[in-house]
Amino acid sequence: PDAINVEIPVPFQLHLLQEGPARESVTSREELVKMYRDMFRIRRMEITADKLFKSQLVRGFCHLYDGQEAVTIGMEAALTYEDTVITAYRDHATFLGRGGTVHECFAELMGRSTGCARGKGGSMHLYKPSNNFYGGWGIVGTTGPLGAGLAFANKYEKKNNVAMAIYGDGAGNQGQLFEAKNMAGLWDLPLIFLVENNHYGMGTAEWRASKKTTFYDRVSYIPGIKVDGMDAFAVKEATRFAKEHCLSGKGPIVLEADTYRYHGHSMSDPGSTYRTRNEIQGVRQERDPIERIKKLMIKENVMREEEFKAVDKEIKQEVDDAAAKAKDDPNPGEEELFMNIYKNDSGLKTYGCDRNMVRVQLP
Amino acid sequence: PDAINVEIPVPFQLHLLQEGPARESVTSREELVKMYRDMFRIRRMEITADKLFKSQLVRGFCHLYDGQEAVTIGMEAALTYEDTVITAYRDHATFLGRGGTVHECFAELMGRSTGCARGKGGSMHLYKPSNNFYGGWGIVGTTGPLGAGLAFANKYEKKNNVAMAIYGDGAGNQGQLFEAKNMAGLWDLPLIFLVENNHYGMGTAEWRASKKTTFYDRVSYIPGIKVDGMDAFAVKEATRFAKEHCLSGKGPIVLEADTYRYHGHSMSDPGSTYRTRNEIQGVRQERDPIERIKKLMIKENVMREEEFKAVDKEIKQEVDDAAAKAKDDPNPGEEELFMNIYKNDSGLKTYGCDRNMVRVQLP
Amino acid sequence: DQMTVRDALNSAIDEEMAADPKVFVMGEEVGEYQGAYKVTKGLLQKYGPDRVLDTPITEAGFTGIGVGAAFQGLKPIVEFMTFNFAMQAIDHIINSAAKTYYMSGGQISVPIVFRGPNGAAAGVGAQHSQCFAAWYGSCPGLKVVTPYSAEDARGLLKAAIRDPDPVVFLENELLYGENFPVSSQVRDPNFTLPIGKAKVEREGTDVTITAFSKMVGFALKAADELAKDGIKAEVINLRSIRPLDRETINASVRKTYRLVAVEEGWPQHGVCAEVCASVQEESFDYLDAPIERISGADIPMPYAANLERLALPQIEDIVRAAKRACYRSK
Amino acid sequence: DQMTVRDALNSAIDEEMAADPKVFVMGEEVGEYQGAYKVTKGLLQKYGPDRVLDTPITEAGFTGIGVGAAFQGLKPIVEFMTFNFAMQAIDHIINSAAKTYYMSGGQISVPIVFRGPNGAAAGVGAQHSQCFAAWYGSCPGLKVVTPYSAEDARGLLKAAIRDPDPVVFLENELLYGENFPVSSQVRDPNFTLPIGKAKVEREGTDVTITAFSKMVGFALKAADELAKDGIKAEVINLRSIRPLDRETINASVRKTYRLVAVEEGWPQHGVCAEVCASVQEESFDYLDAPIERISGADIPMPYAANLERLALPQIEDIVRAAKRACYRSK
Ligand SMILES: Cc1ncc(C[n+]2csc(CCOP(=O)(O)OP(=O)(O)O)c2C)c(N)n1
Ligand SMILES: Cc1ncc(C[n+]2csc(CCOP(=O)(O)OP(=O)(O)O)c2C)c(N)n1
Ligand SMILES: [Mg+2]
Ligand SMILES: [Mg+2]
Repeated sequence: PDAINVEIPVPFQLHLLQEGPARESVTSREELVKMYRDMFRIRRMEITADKLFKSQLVRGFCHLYDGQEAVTIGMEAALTYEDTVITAYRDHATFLGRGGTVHECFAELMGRSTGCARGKGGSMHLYKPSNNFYGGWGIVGTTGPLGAGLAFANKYEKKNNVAMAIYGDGAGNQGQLFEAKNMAGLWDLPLIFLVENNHYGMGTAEWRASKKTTFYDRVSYIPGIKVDGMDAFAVKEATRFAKEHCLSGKGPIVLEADTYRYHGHSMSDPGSTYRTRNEIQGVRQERDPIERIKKLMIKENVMREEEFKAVDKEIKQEVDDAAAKAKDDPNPGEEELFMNIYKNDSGLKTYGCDRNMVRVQLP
Repeated sequence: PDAINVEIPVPFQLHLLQEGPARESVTSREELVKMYRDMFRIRRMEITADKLFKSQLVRGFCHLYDGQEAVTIGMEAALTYEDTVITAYRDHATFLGRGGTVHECFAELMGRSTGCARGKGGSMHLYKPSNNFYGGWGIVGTTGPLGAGLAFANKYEKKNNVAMAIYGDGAGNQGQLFEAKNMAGLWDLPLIFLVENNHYGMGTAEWRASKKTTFYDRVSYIPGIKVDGMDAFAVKEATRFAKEHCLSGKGPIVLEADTYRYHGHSMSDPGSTYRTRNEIQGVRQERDPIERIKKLMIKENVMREEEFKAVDKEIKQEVDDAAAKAKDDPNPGEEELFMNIYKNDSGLKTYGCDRNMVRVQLP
Repeated sequence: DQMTVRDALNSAIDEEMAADPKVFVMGEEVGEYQGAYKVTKGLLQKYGPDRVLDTPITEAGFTGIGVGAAFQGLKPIVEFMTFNFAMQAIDHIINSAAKTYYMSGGQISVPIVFRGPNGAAAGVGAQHSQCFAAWYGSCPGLKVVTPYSAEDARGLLKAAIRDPDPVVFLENELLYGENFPVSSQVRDPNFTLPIGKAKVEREGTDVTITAFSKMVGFALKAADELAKDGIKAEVINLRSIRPLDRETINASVRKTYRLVAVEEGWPQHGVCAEVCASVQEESFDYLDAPIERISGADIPMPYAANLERLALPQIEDIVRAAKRACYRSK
Repeated sequence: DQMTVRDALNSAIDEEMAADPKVFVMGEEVGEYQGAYKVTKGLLQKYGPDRVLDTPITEAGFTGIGVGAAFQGLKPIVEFMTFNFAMQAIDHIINSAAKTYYMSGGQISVPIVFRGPNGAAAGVGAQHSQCFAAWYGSCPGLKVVTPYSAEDARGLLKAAIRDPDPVVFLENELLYGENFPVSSQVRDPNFTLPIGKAKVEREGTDVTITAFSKMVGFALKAADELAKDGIKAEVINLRSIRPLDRETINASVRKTYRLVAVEEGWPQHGVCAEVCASVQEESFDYLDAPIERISGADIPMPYAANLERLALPQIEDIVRAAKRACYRSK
């Protein structure tokens, strides 16, 4: 009845595969509305995080995801929360995709006790293990082996689920990824390596860091698919295909999502010294993932321009409210300092900076 | 006049190359005699090292090279001492190939002051920097980046020489090798990755450790050649080809030498639990690198059976003498304990186990 | 009744695997080869390849896999052929395992054991002889234990496997084949030792000697020597480097007034330095002599047997230091 | 006349590159991006891409390449974006760089500098805040220096680059932008500081405070505070962690009879523990009070600002400890 067919215009590029994902995706009004809302929410969240940082409410690093929305939203459209996900430090949107809230994210960014890691993690370390989201990792390349470990656990426990190990193009040269790929291959782990290729690792364009600038076909013993990462449905179909591949016992697979980050690498990077403003503008105008879905929805009569206005306004308000609430939330109590060092800490002692003042029997 | 043509029976396998090394090698009586002598010397040295270990004159680890002789001898036939070489712990023969003596090797194995590292290195840490041999490394995989560094230095100094980074099949999955390959590729380093594929990393057959069991074609952006590592001339021609490739500015290349170790991994490994005696015997009978060259020399009337007997006897004596001499050599003096920690150690202090007894102003 | 350290470790793993299907073993040569040092002998045959995994020689990769599996509640035992090779994986041990429970505000615990031989064996040279007790012991979030006897090995390893936090378990190759008397209590499948508690191996009143791993044996022999001269040494087997049992150490020093701290590793920022600092902090007024440190020499490990001997603490070093401490009074 | 630590480091590298064609720089973002923290600003433009190499994010690989290049006599300066990431490469720093001169019996030296920010910055969380002074400082074959001021930064970095041995050079991100007075002598291209010598930053008679890197500034401020109460603190800037200048520290304690050791890193097996052990060994009879350790709290670094502050030593901690030491007498 209200099934909508969405064409995927950019062909998938396949590596060691006879057949690829479907070039047409079947969706519904509900899914389109949800996707739009979810992507727009991410966009607003990241823009607001930028502001919060600039008003010094957020400290340290803050890696924003705007531009890349279609990757996490497309991926989640093909997964369930029983599948496991791990990503690097550019993790705000991934957290949202896994069921986290904007408020929990902002609260974490501001170091509040209501943050998703009780203020102890920070921007790079968001988690939601209840929905199988295992962070949020600051060290480049580590999510490859860690993700393989998550896949290992799924297989060991005979769960019918995949793990997603997400990393960037800059991370893509890290040796431990090759180690993880080899073992994932040997052990047929149900693992999807997802490379978010936004074409820059900090200020380094992919071709300056990689002798080979594609990532889906890096090794000749694991199949891969390159997908338009600005097209949520392309990512959805690729993820669905990849998940089926893994769960049919064929072992790991690599997805490379061709995407783009609008912001600089982190807050100290203006993001415009190593690439032209033209380049950024070009992507915004021609490939923006939110505009794309909006156009589709208008064409398919899912929502009209005024309705979008209303939705946008509503979500802006939601995000602003979340920021305001997080701002007013309390910092973690001082007793938190010595909590969560160990799970089994009965009887252990630890020390504060002045060990003659602060000696704590762990709680 | 006395040029001898040697056919290379096993075809080279090529990766990302239009043309491969020559299938015929031109040699001379002198070269053949030298090769035979050098290989036979290695064989005797290793067998003698085994005995020395069993009579407890050698301690710790002792990784023997017998069976693999053609790799180092073939390689050296195409290199000069201006080219740089680095290898792992199975380094006795590589040291000899680089101009080291049996006596210096044995003395090092026995921890004598006359050893090539003055008794401080041990079996895994032989060096001859005067002939550009930089060791002898105990940590698997590290020779990839270190060798790339040697190649980097050659290029930086505009020397017309290559570096050889040697490692094993077991090492071949180490992530740092992929990191080194990427950078060597990006920077066009004159570097030959030489994989001595003896098909086992300790007790693990290659197919149990590697999703992909070939090494010359591991990455799609660096060319490679697989060569019969039991055929010294095949290795020689492949190395010559690879060196020309590098020095013509085409960047790094991978050589995989298909070879075999007769001994166990190290002295504690009988070497017969994870492979059959039949397998070992088969290689000995059909592919032994010394027998191969001997047959060739007999066919080409270079030496007769009696002459081989005489040469063998002479070399056995040479090796026995070296062992006897090393056995009688002195241990390093106690003052050596605190020497060579730093090159510039003027004025620094250091400590022995009892820091109140032994406090040394470094020499 | 005797047991080797190897059998103690092997039986500990075996029993915990039998008791908890979430426990599995991974590492180089742990399966078909039965362990480079045969610690995992028989386990592949008993528990199959899904629970005893031979890995490629890729420490960073398989350590990360172990840690990731632990996030989801599996209980990996990751064997390093020696801890020297764990340097390739140390980022995962510290940044992925040790810090996660804290960083996640207590949401993700990491029940994993990293084990293998640590420190100097015999004649294996500079790259294969490093002691990592002090490095790992410095890192909050990790627990670091190091057994001496078969009792230690069994009790601590079983405790480590059951523990919900990451435990670094430092063995000593030269102890694997040593036999120790064990009681029936130690043989009981329910036997564990508390992580964080030292053991007074021998009581004494004149000088305290702290040691761990192989050096406990040396300290006990030194105590025998000292007894001949009428000096009664109390020997403390630290067992746990982190948490360090400062109570037991300080209580002993408050009785003996003198302390010799022993380790095989390098001195600077070593375990002895910490013992020393902790005791002078807490028992300053009790000390009758400077605390003595006996440690590995401050050099890379030489290969030659005569130099190697000089580079490692010997019984006579401990005896000499103890006497120096005893013959001095304030 | 003033100079920032950033400019001090930049000019040191610049001058040494100008003086010696064997010196080159490699690391992530050191070239086109001008350095993640702009320490290498302008060098690519001046020396070109053969001598200023942007690397991929592959620490193990490029560190190994640097070490290999040093074997042949080149003098690489390897920048780590922060030392946290050097954990991926630590095997090459220890096993390939530090031990080689010894293992090779003095045949192969490794003239390389590993540098970058170390320890806690502000609000960067548990994985980006570790201090590695004690780890590297434990390892014979390495030299480990850590500057506080612009003078230190210039003099020690120039010395490190000229040194024939591997030097770990630990900077602090929060100091990069700080201005320090510098003399014309410090600006001289020939200016170097000796590796292994501490600097008495402020003389005093009542209590010694040792510190390094950012904590030197805190110690100096604490000394100001203490002066208000009539306590004259002597502040020692360690400058070099290995070799550690035990002479200067002990000489000071033999004058003041009291010691507070300060560091930002974790306490167990830390630099303070070593200072403490060394002083009680050598100056036992001079100590009028237990040596006080002020260090980072024994926890992974929390993100929240209020917790982070509690996790790092503050000036008042140093003041309090110094007073405790002074008001106590034997
Ligand atoms: C091992 C390691 N080295 C360096 C860094 C510093 N660093 C953080 S992010 C980054 C760039 C990564 O780029 P990419 O993988 O493409 O991810 P993106 O930021 O584009 O999402 C670098 C160099 C780090 N965190 N970890
Ligand atoms: C990083 C590291 N891990 C493990 C070891 C232990 N080890 C030494 S040699 C070896 C096998 C290597 O096999 P391969 O690379 O095929 O070389 P081969 O011994 O066959 O010459 C192993 C696992 C080591 N030395 N370094
Ligand atoms: Mg990127
Ligand atoms: Mg092999």
